[in-house]
Amino acid sequence: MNTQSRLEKILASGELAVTSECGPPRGARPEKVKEKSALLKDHVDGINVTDNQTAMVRMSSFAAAVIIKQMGLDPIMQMVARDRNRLAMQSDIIGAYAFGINTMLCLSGDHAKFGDHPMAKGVFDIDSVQMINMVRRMRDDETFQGGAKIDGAPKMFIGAAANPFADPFELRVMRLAKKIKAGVDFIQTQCIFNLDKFEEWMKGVTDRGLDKKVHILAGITPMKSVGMARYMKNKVPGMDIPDTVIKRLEGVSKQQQPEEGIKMAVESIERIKQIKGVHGFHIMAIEWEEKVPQIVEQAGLYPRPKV
Amino acid sequence: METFEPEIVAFCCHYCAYTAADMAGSKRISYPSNVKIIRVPCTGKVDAIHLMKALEIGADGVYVAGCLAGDCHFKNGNVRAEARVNRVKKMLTELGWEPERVAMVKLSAGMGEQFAETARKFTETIRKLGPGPGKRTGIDDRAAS
Amino acid sequence: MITAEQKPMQEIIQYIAPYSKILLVGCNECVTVCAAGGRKEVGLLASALHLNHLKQGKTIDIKEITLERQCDPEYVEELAPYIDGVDAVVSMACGCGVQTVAGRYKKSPVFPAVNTRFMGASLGQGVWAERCKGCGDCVLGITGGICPVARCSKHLFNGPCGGTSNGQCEIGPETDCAWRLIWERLKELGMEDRYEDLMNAKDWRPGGAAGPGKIIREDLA
Amino acid sequence: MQKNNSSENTLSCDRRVLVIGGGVGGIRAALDLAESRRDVLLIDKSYAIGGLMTQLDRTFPTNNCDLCTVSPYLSQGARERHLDIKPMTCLTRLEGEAGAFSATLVTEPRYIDTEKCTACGECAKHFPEAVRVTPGLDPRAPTCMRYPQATPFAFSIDMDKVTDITALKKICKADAVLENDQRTETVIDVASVVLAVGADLFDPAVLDNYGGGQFDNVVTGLEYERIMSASGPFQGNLKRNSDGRRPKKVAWIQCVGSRGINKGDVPYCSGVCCMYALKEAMVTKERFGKDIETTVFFMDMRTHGKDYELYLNRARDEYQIRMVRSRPHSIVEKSDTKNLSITYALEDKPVQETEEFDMVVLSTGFRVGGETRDLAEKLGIDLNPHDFAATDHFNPVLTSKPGVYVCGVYESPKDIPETMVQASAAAAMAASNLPVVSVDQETEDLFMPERDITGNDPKIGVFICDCGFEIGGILDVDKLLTSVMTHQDVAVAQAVGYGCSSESMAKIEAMIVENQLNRVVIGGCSPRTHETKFQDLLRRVGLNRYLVEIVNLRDQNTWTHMNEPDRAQFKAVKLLQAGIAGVRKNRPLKDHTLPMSQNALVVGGGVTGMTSALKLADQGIKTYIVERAPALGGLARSLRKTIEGDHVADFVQTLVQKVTAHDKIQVLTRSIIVDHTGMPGLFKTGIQTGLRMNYMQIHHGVTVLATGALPNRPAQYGLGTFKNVITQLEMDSLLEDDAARVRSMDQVVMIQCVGSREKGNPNCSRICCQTAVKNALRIKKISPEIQVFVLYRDMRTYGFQEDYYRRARDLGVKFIRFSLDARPGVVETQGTLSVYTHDFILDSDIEIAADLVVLSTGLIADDETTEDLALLFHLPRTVDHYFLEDHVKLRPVDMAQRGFFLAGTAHSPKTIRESITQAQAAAGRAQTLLAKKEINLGACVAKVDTKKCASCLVCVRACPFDVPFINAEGVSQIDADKCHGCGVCAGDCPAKAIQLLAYEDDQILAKLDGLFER
Repeated sequence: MNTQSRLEKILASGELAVTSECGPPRGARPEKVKEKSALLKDHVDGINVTDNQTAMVRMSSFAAAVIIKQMGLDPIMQMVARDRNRLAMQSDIIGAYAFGINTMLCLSGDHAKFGDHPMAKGVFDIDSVQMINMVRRMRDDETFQGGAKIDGAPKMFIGAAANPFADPFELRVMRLAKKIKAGVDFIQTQCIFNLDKFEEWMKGVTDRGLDKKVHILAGITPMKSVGMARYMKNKVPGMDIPDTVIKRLEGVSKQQQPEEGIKMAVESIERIKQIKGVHGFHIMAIEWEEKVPQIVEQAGLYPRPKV
Repeated sequence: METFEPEIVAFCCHYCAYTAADMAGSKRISYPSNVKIIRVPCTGKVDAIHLMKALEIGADGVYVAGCLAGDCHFKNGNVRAEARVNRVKKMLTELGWEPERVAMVKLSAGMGEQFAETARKFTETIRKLGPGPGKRTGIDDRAAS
Repeated sequence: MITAEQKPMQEIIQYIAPYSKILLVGCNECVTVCAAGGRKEVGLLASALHLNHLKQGKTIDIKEITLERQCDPEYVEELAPYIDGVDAVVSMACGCGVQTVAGRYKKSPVFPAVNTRFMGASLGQGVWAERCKGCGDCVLGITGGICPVARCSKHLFNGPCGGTSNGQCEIGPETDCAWRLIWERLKELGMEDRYEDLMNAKDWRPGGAAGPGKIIREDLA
Repeated sequence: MQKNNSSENTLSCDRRVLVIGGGVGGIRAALDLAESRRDVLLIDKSYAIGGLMTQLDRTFPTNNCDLCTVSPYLSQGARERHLDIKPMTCLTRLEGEAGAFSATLVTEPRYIDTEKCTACGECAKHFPEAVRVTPGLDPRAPTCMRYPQATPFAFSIDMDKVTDITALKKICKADAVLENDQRTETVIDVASVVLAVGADLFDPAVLDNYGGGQFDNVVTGLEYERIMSASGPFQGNLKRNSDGRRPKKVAWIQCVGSRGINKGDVPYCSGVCCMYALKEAMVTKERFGKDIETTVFFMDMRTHGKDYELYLNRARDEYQIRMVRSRPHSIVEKSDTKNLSITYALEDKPVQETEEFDMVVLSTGFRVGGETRDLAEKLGIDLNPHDFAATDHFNPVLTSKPGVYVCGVYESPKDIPETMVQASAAAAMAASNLPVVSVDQETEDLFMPERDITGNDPKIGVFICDCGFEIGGILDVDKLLTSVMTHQDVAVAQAVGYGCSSESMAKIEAMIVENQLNRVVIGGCSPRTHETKFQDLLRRVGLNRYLVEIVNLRDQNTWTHMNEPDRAQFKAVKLLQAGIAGVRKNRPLKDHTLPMSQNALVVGGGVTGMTSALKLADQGIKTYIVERAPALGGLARSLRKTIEGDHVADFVQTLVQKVTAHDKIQVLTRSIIVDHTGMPGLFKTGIQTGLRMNYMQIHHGVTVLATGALPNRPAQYGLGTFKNVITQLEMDSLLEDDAARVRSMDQVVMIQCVGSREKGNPNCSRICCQTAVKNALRIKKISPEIQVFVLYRDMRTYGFQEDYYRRARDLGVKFIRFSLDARPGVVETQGTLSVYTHDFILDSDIEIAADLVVLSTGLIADDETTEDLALLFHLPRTVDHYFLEDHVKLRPVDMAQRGFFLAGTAHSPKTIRESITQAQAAAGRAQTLLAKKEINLGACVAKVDTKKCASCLVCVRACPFDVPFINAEGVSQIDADKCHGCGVCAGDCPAKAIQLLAYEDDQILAKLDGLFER
């Protein structure tokens, strides 16, 4: 055991872990963070706090994570390479750890072009792999990236994202390997709709024995409507949504679509549970956090084990 | 006030448009005498600067007349010319001048009637726009550059 | 090659509004090749400025000259005979050229007429694409000859992000994913295994992080 | 057919072709021969060459001024080094045989030394009676030469009328009068003879009912031409002979002396009168006032030439020319007004009408004159019943005597384009008896060495043509000259009349020399047609040919702004200013040349293509025939008999055998053209050939387009629905294959103009009337009992086809006219066909039961093929998809795109005989180009200023022909011999390092400056 992370403990116990996420508000409204995370209470082992997701300015993930931590819950602080150089990253990591935040996720970040500040200069001083490596060395070697010793090193449980669906597909397992090499502890995948392709990727992962070196949490997103499915298929980069998903949603009335979406999410979890190497689920109910407990319960992942 | 008689320059390619203009003549089809032709071997020779200079020194409108699409004697000179005309249109827009003062038309050698029709239409367009850059101010002591 | 694009006409017009005698200076190097500030563009801009002034009912005297290279003082010296006769200089060179001119002729205001864009390569007639960021520490040797700094929208050093779709970058289908290209190239070269080598965080000092770059060749200087 | 005495030919280098007759046909034939490097002697009995055409005011269908269109050819005549011209000369004897004739020529005394005569006109001024006058009604032309552009440029004296020879000699400053000039006889060796003697015009004086030549205001078509002509008796004003008033109401009477059986009439159709009457009527309205009423009395309106139907429609619809279908009975002159009343009957009205006109024009046609008959006898050639030269049925330029060829009207009545075609064909045939003069025997001695003008300030001469009334009638030339003189560097400004006439050219040359001019501006017609001519003028006086600028004052000014003379004047000033400003910047340039490919490509393997190919191959030219079909033969394969009764199949068979056996011909069937590059003289054409569609590339210098046309088959009158409704083409076969079936019929109805002369295909298909007559006669031959009805709109049996038409009528074939607004109908009831139509003579609707309805469906252009080829070769087409030749009048086989020649039905519908003629003509014209051996690429090429070049590659990428490259010095290089001269590179070069010579930026900008100079 490297860290105090609740997620690490669950995973170490061999139980399937469950995480979800909470997008911070676009304003100084701590109550919003509280409302959202309260919905997830008891049903998840960690709450991802996104970092200016889709390149829209939001409350910093550091601040929102602190609020969640102060509620007694377990935030997973996300950090993107887009907005900070290595100095800012490291100071925030120390700061967060000082508030008891012990789990984080290292990401490249969506390109600023899509956000509300397309004119912004992306920092990209280091990339997500280099970030993983930096955080690991801060923890294990107790040194800053520049080489100096840290007095009071942050012991972060380090996560990263993986998108099994982006291409080139053959690179996707290798990229995972690279992140493992850099020192990642757990992986949350992109939302999985194309289960066949995910299985193929997982086979690549297990064939190389990578599932032994990292915990993989499968990304699950319930579709609210067929419109959302279409939007994700056509507009969100790196998404793989088979036509069968859209057809199935089209097959039911508009009122029934949310329920059908949840049903589909639960079915996915059931199927993914059978896949070797999957150690948990990351449920991203986008602006629909209230449904997470229902999915967790219906998927037989409730109650959460105590660690 | 006198009616405004625009002065128009037409750069015509030897093989198509210039021949079409001759054809209009031999058929005695009249078109406004405002249009004066400068012959070029191919409209691909017509540079953006020729159009700009024409406007600068007194033309109220300038057009480039080449072969029909796909019929250019030199393969694609007319396509190049059209691109340059479009660039000049853009520049004129940026400068606050009417982009309609320049135009590209495409004619085959036999299209005498169409040549005349084009000349008439373009002259009318320019007549409506009024005097061009070189005419507005009546500056004549401008130093040559 | 340094690429540039002409500035919006109104910006140039604003710059020169107070002046009536302009020296318009082109450059026969990069900006000629990228059709932004060569002899031809100098002529066009001069004509455009005349058209603008005619609209205002004013006159403007423009002297056109195109230097072999505006970023070399010896060539810039060729402007000396004309400089006293003008109120302002408009340079159609890249930023390097503008500054060389401005540095030499301190009494004349010097205005840029082009926006310097990037170091690029020609993809064919009229198309240029960014190829180098001048990072000062070239990695092309290990990335199959495709630069992740200049060509990946996020300057990623360790492979493609999750936004790639159909082999294109998430910023748009007109941009190739640099890492897809690198990967394909490495495969062609039989160097796939190199991909899993971790590339460490880059030292940005040679590329400008250490302040304005300067090269001094002692054998030549 | 012709003997080829090659062994003897090599011995006689001075053996040449004798062309008899200096009209346009003779000139064309002589020029073709000379251009293809054969020595030729052109003789004409008159004192100047030019023939009939030079007397015409304008020619249809372009309504151009004739003098302007023909004059380039005439002065070309004086220039060609292989061509000698002997006016006032006749042939008196011809002995020997083809390839080795001996011709005896007699030249009448001119009493003027043509070398010395400057045509100053002093002699004519003082002794008008002794100088030969213009024929026709002309009492005294403005100059006493036959027309202003006379060749040779000299007077001639009628010695019988000279009273005081000493005075005459004294008046001649040039000492050109040869008092003791003698009639001379010469004997020359001749390989072949081309007869281009034309024909006389019918003299209507014999027609008492039309005034017997006594009425002042009744004139012939030619006299009317002279009246309108700028060089005519009224200086181009339309006036009545009786009182000099402008007529308000003019009538034309067609077929005067033609198509008749009356006293003095000839039975054939003269073929040109309908068109010239329409032209005269249109020009009358155009030039002398829209208010002039014009009426044409006609029997059948015969506008069967290419696009002539459109001309007819324009005459009727746009010019409101009234057409009356009637042959007037008589003309009576009013004694007081000298007006004329015409009495005529309309076909559907029983009573005669009488109408008064100010002036009547008799459209008289062609006659063979007595002199021509004598000449034929001397030559020993057979004549046809009408005294025209009898010719081969499949090859109209062959007379009965080997080595003697005929072209133009003397073969049969025809218009100028057809004459031009036949002239080129006759020349091509005549050339086959001769060896080609090799290039190295020639020297470039035509032009003076060039004067070096470097460092000289521009000294410009401006010469303005009045072009008769074409320019001078609209513009005030004197005012123009005054304004021109104010311009800097202009040293001379002069009016030069017809600038392109030899007289004016000589004058310009003299002024250039005298004033040491180094730049010239010509204000005249289009540089497209006349630039070369004036460039040559400069070369003759030692100036580089690029130092001239042609200002288009006619085609693009006076012709289009004729109704706004003030504006035309203003525009002329501007255009001249531009010309002067431009020429000031012109520099001497060097032309570039390349050796030419001596191969020919013939596209299309029908009769036309095969004929052309044979003609070319016989001259040693490697010829490729590319044919889309699996076999040669084309449309003629489905044709059985000609109107003359010849079997087409036998003819085609022989032709195919000859072509296939010829070692210089490569036949490529099942082949299509897929790509094409290069330039005239050096083409590269890619084809896919054979069943496997293998690709091959042909290198050739010339291309003959002989792609033919398609038989039309519109779904009209039950064609395709009713079994017994067939086309004439099917009838042709039926007549050959199933005479028994034909014999069993009682009534056959033919319908003309099916799918022609109406919307969708407005032109006449030309061949159908003669086809219908042919087939009607064949039916009658099978059984005279069969009733044949021909429903027609106008019977267009032009020329000698009229004989067959008359024979058909004599045999009882019924010709019933219909009009488009009452067109016939065909119905089938219980298997029986009936045809309904309106009979104008009976003025009632009639019904004819028919065993067979035969539709004259004619031809339509092969749109798909001509479109494909037009795209590949960049060739223009007519609106109805035939290829469009360079000049419909004077260059009917040349395409505007040099190196392309057009023949057969790809040009327009025509008979097999006419196609063959055009095929030979195309081959002949192609040879004139190949004979040049090298291509002059001109000087209009891109030039790189290497000091400015930024090596940016823009030119390399922009060039449509991949010519520029970056050379070892690291700068762009554009090889002049590869550059096509489009200037795209110059337009794109961001460093302004490339200039297109002759169109440099400073030249274009100077022209702009000139335009806006105030």
